[in-house]
Amino acid sequence: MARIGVFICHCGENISATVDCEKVAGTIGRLRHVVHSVDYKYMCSDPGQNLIKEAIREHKLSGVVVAACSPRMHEPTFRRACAEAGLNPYLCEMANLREHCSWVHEKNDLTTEKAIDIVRTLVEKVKLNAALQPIRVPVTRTALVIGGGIAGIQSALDIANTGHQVVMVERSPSIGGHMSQLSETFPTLDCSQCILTPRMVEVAQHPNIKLYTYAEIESVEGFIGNFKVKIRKKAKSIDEKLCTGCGLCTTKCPQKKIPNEFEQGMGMRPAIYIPFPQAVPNKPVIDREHCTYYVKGKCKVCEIVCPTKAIRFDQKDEIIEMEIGAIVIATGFDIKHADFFPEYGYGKYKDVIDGLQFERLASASGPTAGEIRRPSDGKIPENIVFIACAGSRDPAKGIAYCSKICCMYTAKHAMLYKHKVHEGKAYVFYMDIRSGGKNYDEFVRRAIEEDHVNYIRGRVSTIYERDGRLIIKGADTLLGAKPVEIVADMVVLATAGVANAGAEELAQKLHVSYDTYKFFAEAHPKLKPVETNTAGIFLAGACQNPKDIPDSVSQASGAAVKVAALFSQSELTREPLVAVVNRSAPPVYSTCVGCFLCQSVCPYQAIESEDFKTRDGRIFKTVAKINEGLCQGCGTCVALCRSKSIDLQGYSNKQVYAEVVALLNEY
Amino acid sequence: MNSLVNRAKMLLEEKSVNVVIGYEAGTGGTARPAFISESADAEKLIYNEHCVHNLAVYLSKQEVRKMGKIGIVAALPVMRSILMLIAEHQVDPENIVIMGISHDGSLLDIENIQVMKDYISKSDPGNPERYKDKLAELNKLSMEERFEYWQKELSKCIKCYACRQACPMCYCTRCAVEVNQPQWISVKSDISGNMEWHILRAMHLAGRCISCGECGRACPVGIDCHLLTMHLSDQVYKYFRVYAGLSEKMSSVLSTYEPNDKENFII
Amino acid sequence: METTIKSLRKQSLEKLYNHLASSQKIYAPIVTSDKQVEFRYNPEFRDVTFEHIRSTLSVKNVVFPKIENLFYFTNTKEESIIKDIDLNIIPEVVLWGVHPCDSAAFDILRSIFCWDIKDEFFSKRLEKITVITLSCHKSDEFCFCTSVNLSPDSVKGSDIQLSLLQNGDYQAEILTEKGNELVSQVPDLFEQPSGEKKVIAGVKNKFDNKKVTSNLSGVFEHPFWIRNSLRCIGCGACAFVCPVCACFDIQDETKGKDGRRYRCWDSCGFSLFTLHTSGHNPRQIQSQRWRQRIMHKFSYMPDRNNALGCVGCGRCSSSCPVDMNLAEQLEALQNI
Amino acid sequence: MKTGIYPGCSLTGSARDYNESVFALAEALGLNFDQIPDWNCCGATAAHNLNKELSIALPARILALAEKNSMDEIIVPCAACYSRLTVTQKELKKNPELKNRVSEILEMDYRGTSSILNVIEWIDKYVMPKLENRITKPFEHKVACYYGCLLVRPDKVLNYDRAEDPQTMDVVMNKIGATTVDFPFKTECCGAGLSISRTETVSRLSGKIVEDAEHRGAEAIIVACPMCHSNLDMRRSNINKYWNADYKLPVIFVTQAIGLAIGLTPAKTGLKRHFVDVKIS
Amino acid sequence: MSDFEPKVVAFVCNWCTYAGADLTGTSRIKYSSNVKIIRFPCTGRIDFMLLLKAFANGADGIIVSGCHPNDCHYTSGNFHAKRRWIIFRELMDFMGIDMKRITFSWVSAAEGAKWAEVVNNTVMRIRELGPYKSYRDMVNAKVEEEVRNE
Repeated sequence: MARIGVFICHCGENISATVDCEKVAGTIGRLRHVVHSVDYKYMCSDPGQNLIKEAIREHKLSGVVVAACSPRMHEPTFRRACAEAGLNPYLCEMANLREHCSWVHEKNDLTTEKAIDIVRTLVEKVKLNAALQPIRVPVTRTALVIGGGIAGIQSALDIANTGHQVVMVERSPSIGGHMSQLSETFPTLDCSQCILTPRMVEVAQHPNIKLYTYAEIESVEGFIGNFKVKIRKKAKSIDEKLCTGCGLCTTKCPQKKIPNEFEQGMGMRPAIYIPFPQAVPNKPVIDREHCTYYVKGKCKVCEIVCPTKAIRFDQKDEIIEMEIGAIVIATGFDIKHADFFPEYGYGKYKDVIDGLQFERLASASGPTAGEIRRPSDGKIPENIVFIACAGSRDPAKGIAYCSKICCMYTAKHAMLYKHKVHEGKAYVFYMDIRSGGKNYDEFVRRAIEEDHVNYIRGRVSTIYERDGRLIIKGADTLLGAKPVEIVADMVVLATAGVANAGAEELAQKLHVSYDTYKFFAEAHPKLKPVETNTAGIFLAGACQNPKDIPDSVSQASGAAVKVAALFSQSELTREPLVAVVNRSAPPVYSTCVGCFLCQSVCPYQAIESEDFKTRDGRIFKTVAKINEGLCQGCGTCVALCRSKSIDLQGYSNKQVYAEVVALLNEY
Repeated sequence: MNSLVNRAKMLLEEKSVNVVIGYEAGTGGTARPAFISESADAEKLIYNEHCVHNLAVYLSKQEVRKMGKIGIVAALPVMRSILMLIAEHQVDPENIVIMGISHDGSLLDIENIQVMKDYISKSDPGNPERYKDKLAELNKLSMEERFEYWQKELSKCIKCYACRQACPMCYCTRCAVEVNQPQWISVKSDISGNMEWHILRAMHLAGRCISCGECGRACPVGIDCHLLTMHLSDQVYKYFRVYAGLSEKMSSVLSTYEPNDKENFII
Repeated sequence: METTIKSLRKQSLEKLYNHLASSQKIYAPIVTSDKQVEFRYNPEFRDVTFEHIRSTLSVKNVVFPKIENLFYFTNTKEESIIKDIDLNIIPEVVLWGVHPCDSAAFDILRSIFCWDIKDEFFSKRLEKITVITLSCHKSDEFCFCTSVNLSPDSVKGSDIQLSLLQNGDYQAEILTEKGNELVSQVPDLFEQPSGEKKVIAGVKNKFDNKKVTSNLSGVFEHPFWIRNSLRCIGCGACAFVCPVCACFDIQDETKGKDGRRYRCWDSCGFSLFTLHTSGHNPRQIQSQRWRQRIMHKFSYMPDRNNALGCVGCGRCSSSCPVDMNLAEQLEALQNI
Repeated sequence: MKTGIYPGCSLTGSARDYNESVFALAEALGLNFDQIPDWNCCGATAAHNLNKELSIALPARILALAEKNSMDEIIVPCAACYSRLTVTQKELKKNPELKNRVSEILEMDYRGTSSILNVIEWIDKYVMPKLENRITKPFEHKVACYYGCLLVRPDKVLNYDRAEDPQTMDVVMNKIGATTVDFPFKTECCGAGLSISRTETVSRLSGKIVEDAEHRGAEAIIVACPMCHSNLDMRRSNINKYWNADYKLPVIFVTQAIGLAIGLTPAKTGLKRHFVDVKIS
Repeated sequence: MSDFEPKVVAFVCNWCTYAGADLTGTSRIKYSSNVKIIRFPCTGRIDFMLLLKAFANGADGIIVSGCHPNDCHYTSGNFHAKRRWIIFRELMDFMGIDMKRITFSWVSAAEGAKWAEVVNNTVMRIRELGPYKSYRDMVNAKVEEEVRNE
């Protein structure tokens, strides 16, 4: 038999000014199962809370309704109070008499009647409340960081520095990502590698970080705090323990004509190679696609020259399994390549290049040792044209968004060019200049005013070559869309930043959602920009959308804090307000009939399946099962379930039904 | 229909199925579902205009499941039901052999699900012509008149649940009306209880009903309850451009969404 | 009392009907727009049918309504106050044009509702009815009254039985005091018998129910049940249209502090019917429920109520969505 | 498989040379097709500025006629006609109401079943396969392929070749032995219909095209559109006057070039009708 | 119908509309007291049967309100709800149940004023429509033979 205690709060005058609290307490006191009903000035005050605690003990209350302010305000307060008095906190409900009644209505009988209705409704609900226990999920305090770019590096270091273990997986032979390719960085023009390489080394040497380069994610199972991850360590064909990274093999390799990825194809590399001088780890890998031995079956020069006999032609891919508590995705972005713009002749004219290629040209460690020389004939361009929004903000080309970083790096490129080629002319075709950010607009102004970069507001219709020079046809919209034609020696396209190849596949492995452009989707555009929909998986850097370095780094640290918070306890406790699929004695086991439509409504992949087997092991029934580690308690599955086999703790069918009836009937 | 009989014989003899679900002659020249497990009895099988029952309803019965491999005589509605049952994990395609019947009553050669889908794709997935007039007629009425109509119709309902039992998609082992905590639908068959039952049924079939019309035919007191689900089939197509039972992979309309689903009533 | 035979001219029939209809509730069959034969209270005489073979539903609802309120209650803080139903407000009803099979069902229902303690709701309703039967001059392939000790013109449970005569007039057999009392209200409508012959439908005898009953005792585990029930989809149509089926469910219904307890029709065909709270179900599959249905009517009842639980009206078979033909199966059971 | 041909006005008038080359080629290679009987104007570029229904109905009638004569496909050598017919077919496909309306207007039923081939598509499908060891005089010249606009635009509708830097005609020319120059003016505007109203503009625009082609050492400009041809060939004198230059390079229909390659005489392929003398052969 | 006080039940999600209604309170915006709120975690949780139950128990009007599209705390609950209501309304209309009596709205946690507006407009509309008698009559309709104490 339920024994309900009801506590009506005056909230000073806030409620009692319009609601007759004594009357409410009196009327409610006459309800069945209500053994105690009082009103008081400040329920949330210590004496108020004590009132509740004493009543719980004295009247052996099985449920409590506090009629006061919004539960969004004080539900935790009163539930704690109940707990302290030995009543399960989930047996306490709040009736919202302030925000939803006294503050929004005039003082009259109707208002008091409404107050009574509200309280009665909660009384009927609380009778059906269950004593719930918080959900405890063990947490493996090891983080997985996918991607070794600046974002990944930042997250990894931050997490590692909180004393937790980190596993970093990088697809290419070295960490560093796009940032390691950059020459100088806006708006300060400090050398990218100079600021990055120390961080890379730190990662390699950090006691809490285990680094896997030339490795990819094979599969991810499980849920927050309890992921089971398989990593494929691709065969580097060398024994890393023996290899000293002397690099002799790379100089002796006869196959030297492979376009260098790091140089964006503007240089060549051997088949056994170290991507770039400051690579971490600084040890070579054999590119089996191009290695003469793997292609033709003989060569092995590297093996012969290797002083430490570290070459391993027979090495196999290795699958490493590990337990992971949280995952940070930092797989970064890519830029739109290839003959995306026939009208710009990219790929057709050597001297039409993209932004990253220009970075390499401008980089002291690049193919031209930092001199701006055009690819076709090595000539220093007298005229150079930069085209911003090459693909971005262009729905016709399928990329409707702004790539965000191009305005800034184009300004930087123009500046770098002017610094290196003083008498040269630099033109920039742009739609708008988007230079929001600390010292960003000043930077652009500098390019225009001090370095006299010629900014032309308009788009380029076509580029073609004539007599070894490039003709750029465009419009100048600030001069009444007058057609302009520029003869240049080189064109740099600020091509759109796009999602990394394989992002979609990875997203599916991780069960996180992604947007139409294949960028990873955040859990909430404003308030959860770092979280994904899947608990325990976080985002860092440009894998979410194109970002510059500062943005990537700060988000990376944000992700790291989320992970650290999760790792701050060995167990994670969650509100038990989750869905449950009913279970009953054999032969029924559950009234769930296993249609699994709930699986497709669940935003959190929280619905798994459970088999029931006969003695001989034959599966005769498969029903849904909620993973309470993943369920967030939205209850959409509950409303969908035809056989009413799923219910939501805290908002059970019985409870909400009782509320509807109680709200509309006399008791 | 010899080809059907022979096919059944063959399947049973070579033990590729343990039972064939088809039709046999019923009382007074009608037809009725039949379960044939002996090749000798295959002769009983018939197919004619009386063979209207949606045999897919039997596939999810536990005693039928126990029989193992099943051959089933399947006209269009049965085929579509089977696709839905596969989509909703109620039937293992490995366990059934489909003896397809074309619209002209001849035996189809359905060696796999794909073939069946291709056949289905050739037909109009909308509500059968014979129901359209009645639907249109009701849609013409005023709201009050419709309310009147359904109250009158549903007052006849005796809650025998023939509509539910005859429906292949009503395979739940426990129906929501059998839940008594809370008692969503009152047990007695008064108008409001009946109304609630038929609303529940229609909603649960929204986007899943393949418009075979069995529920209405099964009703002993002649309530056109199939109009409810069929109306929703029309609506589902109108809003979401989907028809049920065209693929074994589809997830039902109410368990999926498009961010740009169009509505005109939410303020 | 011993039966008196009178004859009624066609015109007088209408007079009789209108006389009754004007003075009290009369429950008579009509044909609805969608070709269903339904019993209605006080319909116009011109709408009343004399040609129907069987109404969709039986008339058992007059004595055993599909919803019967048992009592009302109010929950106060301290106690629940129960308010009984005043049975005296149950009105007198004349049943008109009921066929002999349906009228025969009343006795059988009595044997169920009053076999130990008298069910006051049922018996009150029963004493309030006067039954004017109409013997059958038509039948169809579903009829089998003759196989269950009845006939198209049997007079069981009837107060006055009307039968069509070859000249189109009707013969009236006044069978009970109730009947007599009714006749005495309009004596001059009833004339001396004309000697015309009655038109009575033929109903083929399909099985020997004694044989069936004795066979049933031995076939509980027989594969017959599975084989012959696979087709059954487990709806409750047969039970709800049956004039004899008397299974009911009892429910409480509360709104706020007030509520009522009622009983309503139920069917042994439903899997829920025997489902235990534990999840165990003694009649788990349809074959067991089908067996129960036949056993109950043709084995348990003869033995417990010394009456068959069936009047051969054929409704269960005609209304079955999958043509579970009862007579056909009983025939099979007779030769099992 | 029955193939029809829709010549349209140009091929029976200003572009007879083109027409002759097409038929000559067909005859030489034993390809046959029937002219659509009772064909009418395609509405060309003018109609759709005036009246949408008209601009759809005109081509629709042509297509309906083709269907009526059970032609599974029709060759449309004129790029303008090709564009109109294709646009119409697409339009009616996605707009059933209009389709019914059009059928009413035409008093013929239109189904949209016959497929439309532009001249290059026709060449790819029928001519190329037959060229095996028919090429007696490989067309070994440096040429600039000029596509103009109507053959490739609007690309969403035609989705034939890529609108920027198309390739199909180059491929054909390479096959018959020509070397194609990298020609940025492939799809630049030639001035089109302004040819009548504003000859100046045409001279200017077409002039640039001719100039660049010549500059790149092309010996001829290859076209597949009567309009382009008339602007670059017929208007050559105006061009030269406008730029006070003396551009001599001829403008040749792709079909003519192929004709020559398989040894047809210049006369037979209509080359004699050109305004700019075609010295190469 | 001057003294008719409509009974309106509001089914709202916890994160947007419930919070929005809180804001209405903290901003002291007055609205009609005929509406009483039942709190759900998400509009996706709201079972269509509950709406019928509300009518059956004497509600004259109903409000269903949650987060704007894309703002759902659970990312997609409101999208699923939207589909459910699209279908539900069509069914109700087909059966002659008056959808003018149900207001569907998106009210965010920031739209305190909008909440007051939604409530007042709904109450005003229901006042015009009057009590939902026809539905109540259906609920109270009894079977011919049924005997009741009334």
